Amino acid sequence: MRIAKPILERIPPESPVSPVLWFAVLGAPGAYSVQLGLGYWLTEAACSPTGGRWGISLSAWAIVITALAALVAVAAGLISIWLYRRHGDRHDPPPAGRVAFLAAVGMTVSTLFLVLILMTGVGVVTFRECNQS
Amino acid sequence: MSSIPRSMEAAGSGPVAAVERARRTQPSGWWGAVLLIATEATLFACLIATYFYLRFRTDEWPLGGIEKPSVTLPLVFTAILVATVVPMFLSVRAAKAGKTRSAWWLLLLATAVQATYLGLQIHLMVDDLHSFTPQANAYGSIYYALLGIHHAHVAVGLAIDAWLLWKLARGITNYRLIALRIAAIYWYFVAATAVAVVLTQLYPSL
Amino acid sequence: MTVATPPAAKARLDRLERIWKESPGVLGWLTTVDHKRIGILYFFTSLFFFGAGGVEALAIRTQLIGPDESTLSPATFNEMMSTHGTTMIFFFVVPISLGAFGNYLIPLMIGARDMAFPRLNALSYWIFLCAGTFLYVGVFTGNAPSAGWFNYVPLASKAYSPGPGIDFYALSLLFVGISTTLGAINAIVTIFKLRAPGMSLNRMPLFCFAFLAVSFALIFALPALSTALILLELERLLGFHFFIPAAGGAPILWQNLFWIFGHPEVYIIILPAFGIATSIIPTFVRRKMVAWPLVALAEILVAFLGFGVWAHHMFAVGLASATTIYFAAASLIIVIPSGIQLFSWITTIVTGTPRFQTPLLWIIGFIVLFIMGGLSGVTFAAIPFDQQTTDTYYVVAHFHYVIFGAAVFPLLGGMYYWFPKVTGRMYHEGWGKASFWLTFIGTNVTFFPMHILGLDGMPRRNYTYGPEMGWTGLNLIETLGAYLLALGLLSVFVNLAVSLFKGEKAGNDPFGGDTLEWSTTSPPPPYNYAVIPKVSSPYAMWDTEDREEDARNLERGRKVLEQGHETAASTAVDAEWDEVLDMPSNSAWPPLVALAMTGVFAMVLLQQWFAAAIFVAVLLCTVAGFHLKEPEEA
Amino acid sequence: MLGVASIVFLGAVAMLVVGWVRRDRPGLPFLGENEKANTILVVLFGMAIPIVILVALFVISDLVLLPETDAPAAGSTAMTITVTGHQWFWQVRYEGKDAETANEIHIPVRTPVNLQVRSADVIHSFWVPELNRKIDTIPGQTNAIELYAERAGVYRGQCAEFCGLQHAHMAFRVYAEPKARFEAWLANLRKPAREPTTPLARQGRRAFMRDGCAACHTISGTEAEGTVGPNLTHLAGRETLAADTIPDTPEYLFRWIQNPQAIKPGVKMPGLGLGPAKFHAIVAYLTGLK
Repeated sequence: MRIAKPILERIPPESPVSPVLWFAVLGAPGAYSVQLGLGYWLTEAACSPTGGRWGISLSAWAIVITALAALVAVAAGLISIWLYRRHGDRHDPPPAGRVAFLAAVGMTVSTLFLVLILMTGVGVVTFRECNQS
Repeated sequence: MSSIPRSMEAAGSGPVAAVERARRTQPSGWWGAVLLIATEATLFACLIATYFYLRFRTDEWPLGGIEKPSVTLPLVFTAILVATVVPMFLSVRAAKAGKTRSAWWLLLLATAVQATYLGLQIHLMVDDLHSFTPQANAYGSIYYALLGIHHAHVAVGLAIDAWLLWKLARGITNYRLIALRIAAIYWYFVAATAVAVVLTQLYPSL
Repeated sequence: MTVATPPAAKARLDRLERIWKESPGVLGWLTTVDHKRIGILYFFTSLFFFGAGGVEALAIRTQLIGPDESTLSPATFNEMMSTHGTTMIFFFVVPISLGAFGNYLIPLMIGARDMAFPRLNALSYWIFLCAGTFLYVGVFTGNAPSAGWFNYVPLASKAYSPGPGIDFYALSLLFVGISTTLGAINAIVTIFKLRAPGMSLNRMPLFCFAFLAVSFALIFALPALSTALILLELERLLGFHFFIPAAGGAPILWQNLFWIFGHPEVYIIILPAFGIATSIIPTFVRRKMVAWPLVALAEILVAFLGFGVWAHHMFAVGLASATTIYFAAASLIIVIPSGIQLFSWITTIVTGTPRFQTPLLWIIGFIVLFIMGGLSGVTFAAIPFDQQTTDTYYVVAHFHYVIFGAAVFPLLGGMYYWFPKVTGRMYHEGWGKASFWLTFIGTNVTFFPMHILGLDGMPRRNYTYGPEMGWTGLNLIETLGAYLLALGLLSVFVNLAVSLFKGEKAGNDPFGGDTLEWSTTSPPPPYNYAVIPKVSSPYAMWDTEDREEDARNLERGRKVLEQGHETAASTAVDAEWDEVLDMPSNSAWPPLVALAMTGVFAMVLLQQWFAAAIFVAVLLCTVAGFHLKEPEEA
Repeated sequence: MLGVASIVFLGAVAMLVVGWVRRDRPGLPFLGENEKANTILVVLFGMAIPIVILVALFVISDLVLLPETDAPAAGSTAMTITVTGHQWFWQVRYEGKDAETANEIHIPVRTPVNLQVRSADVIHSFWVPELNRKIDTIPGQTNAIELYAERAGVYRGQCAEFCGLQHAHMAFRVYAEPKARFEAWLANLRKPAREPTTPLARQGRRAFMRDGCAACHTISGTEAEGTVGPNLTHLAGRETLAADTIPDTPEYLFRWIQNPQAIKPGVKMPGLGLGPAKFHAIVAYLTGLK
């Protein structure tokens, strides 16, 4: 029976990756994905031959989904700002440097996806439902 | 916890368990398996999306007067498959704790039930084939395509089980423990897809 | 490090050399698991397909040189244009970027000794080779696909394409998809697990961010294509119904599935180019990238947003307006990450002190062509404009600017840039510059007039046009441009081929590069690095103290890992050293598995179901054989 | 759009030129070496300004302009035409008028027409660049656009979605005419085919009905009721043959029916090999179908 031989001293373990940080980074893209996925399938269902029977109001749904998605994006953005303020420079050694890096990423991503979520929402509400163009 | 192990050299329950405890993040094999499952899961998502896409093209579903699927048996079978998640989980836990023998027996139990599930499923599918064929229309096609691809995944899982049973009978190594963990993750995934597939297929009757 | 090696270090190097030695000769190449050798195999194989696709392109342009030409019959023309697209996308750009550049460079850049799964890596290559051969067996037996590279049904259905051409297409793409998926998984795990201790996410080279993004995109995009192809083959070979309306199918289903894959694929094609650009620019500009975190983010973001834009290929099929809006909005926003990168490149060049050597020239050419292609791309998000220009030569112009200009230019620049690293010799600078200008001018002469023709209404995929349309002059210019372009590309490869034998010795670091690969010898030894390198920034090669520490570690025998095929594995996010892995050595199983798979696909194509089942059994045996030998028994 | 694009392109190239001019000096012109300024530059040009431009483009093109290409609401137009794409010609039916032709569409000028497009086989795309957007013809689905011509004239259209061997030769013409002329044309189209007047033409008619042509083509008022090829009831009134491939003159018509594969390789119409005499007779018959 062979034994696994140690070769080097280990560095002490560091703080675990926080879920808050990952929410800051992934919250807005996640919210957008849900908006796109749900919106696409609602349109498919509402505009199908059976759609009339189900009585899906695309505009109403779009407003609700867009509002929720935008809320998530705003929250993720604010958390990113908070994290960025708390954790100094991105050139610091990990984990502080990595947190600052990901927080900077979170701020950018949240802004971008907020714009996208609102554009999509406004666009969908503007149009006549199921009309071809 | 104070040294970096040469983990691949670990053989026998004690050292394997020690390496497993010392490891701070998942091993490469685990990542590989998770990514493979991610891509397979996307494949199932695409197939299920296809099902509903076809469904939304028409007023009548199932198409062409095919009977709505019966609910009870498929749900019972799926429940059986999902139940094998428990022995798989326990098998991994036993192996991690250095109890290779109980891990082997738990794996065998899971394999036996999974094989039975596949047998029953194929029996059910043959029954269905008597009432409608995949060539009948788009409903039949997507129905059998979903089922067939799910069955293929179960069959691959059984092949992995067989290989592991053979390997683990000859003792445990770090490599085999990782393989067992991967097999368990794979079966969790297959169980999840089984639920997704069966709910999709029973959708007209629900 | 090679200068005046102390005896202790020399002994260690010799020992590593012995441990990592592979079988000599052809057998060594067949059984190799060394990521560098596999990268080289990928390189030459995909280059061969580039040649094939190029010949097809020239045939297409020759047919279109004037009105009512008859160099090619309509049938041959359609086969040429379908095979050209399929070859270039699936068998050239993706394999050469992920397979050749990614394979060779990712482990070097992150300070690892191989990919995470070396035998799987070999398997990816052999599957790719078999799949490409599979497609070209079809082409050479007169069964080339002829329904275009996106293969719309019902044109590709049995009723309208009865021959086996489409089956060759569908099965070879399914087949190569396996290779690409495995390659992508391998790249991700390598980047996650094998980064040198200390290389946390915020210290990883941008090149690796790009390849990480590509690999993730592939993992989630390819299943959509596979689904489409499986459904198509079930329909064609077994009489299922998915796409024929009479049996409840939907032709648009194919388009949805195909473009859910197809648009991310465009970014999959271009992202490696971004990665190469962000490697070359800092070296020649002699400064770090401006806005580094934004660039890293942008690379990931492009891949992510690429999944939300697929229906902009389908604005003319009569979708509901509400649906089109989702995709128009995303198609606009996806410009932003490209904008960030573009201005980061430009600002870096402006604020640095650039040396305009050949590799940087290609990158500047890339930037110019990418702006052109990007700007014409934005216009497709304006739905009314899209509905006019889609399926015209305007689209052809746009995507050649993007996937030839923007994606292939950095690949060529990268060939020059890493040529000294891979071969140990320098390319010829004068010829390098000349080849760039030839190719750059050729590209613009070929593709720019296509914008005008498209706006003038010339539809793509027409095998000919009438003299009364007024398209003759521009088409003639395009064809001449294509010949010039071919000459330019030829001069690149002649330069490199001659330099391989006659070039000056290059040394470890001829350009003052910024990433780790320049710290090892040229060509690198089989084990890449004698010492697991120390990393404390994304520009590891410019951290001189770290490199000096590596040299001291070699003398003292610290972090050398010389007890077998060993490499360090780290935690995924902050890259702390977690374990030491034993890597597999030479294996004959990968090519055997690939051959068995070829048997399965060939029998499915021939509809020999019993033989196919036998090959499945053989395949299972080879896969079992693949796993027979465990690392600890090595 | 072109203006904005040119500014972006030239601006970026100008910055590259600045980079070349200042290749030996680090830092920005005027601002010098200032990492913060560099990042701000990237955020400004790479994010902030593009977002403004893109949102503007979105509002203008996709919210304001897009409804102009909307499919017409049912019953909102005076007339409905159904166009069906075939490999490789266009079938044109005037709904409710019992009139059919091929590869040419006559419409009254300054009158919105509801155009319903369908496909008989694979996907084609109906496109008259000067009149409206593209609209794909999808099997199993009916799409609609509005066809509206402000000025009288002939507008060329063509298939824009790759549809097989002769995708290149699948064009058509739209004739926008003053109302009276259009009505006269339509009245003629609704009539059954003219009877042949010369012995040669009568002979041609017999050959047409007996020797295979009638299996694929319809000539209303006769026993020819094939639906594979275009309707030939008023063939002589058209200006082109084989989906705008060759002019509709007796010489071309003769060459065409004698050996269609030489003119449009792969076309579904076979050369029947009837010999020159019969072909001349058929040409005489067809040229009488005004």
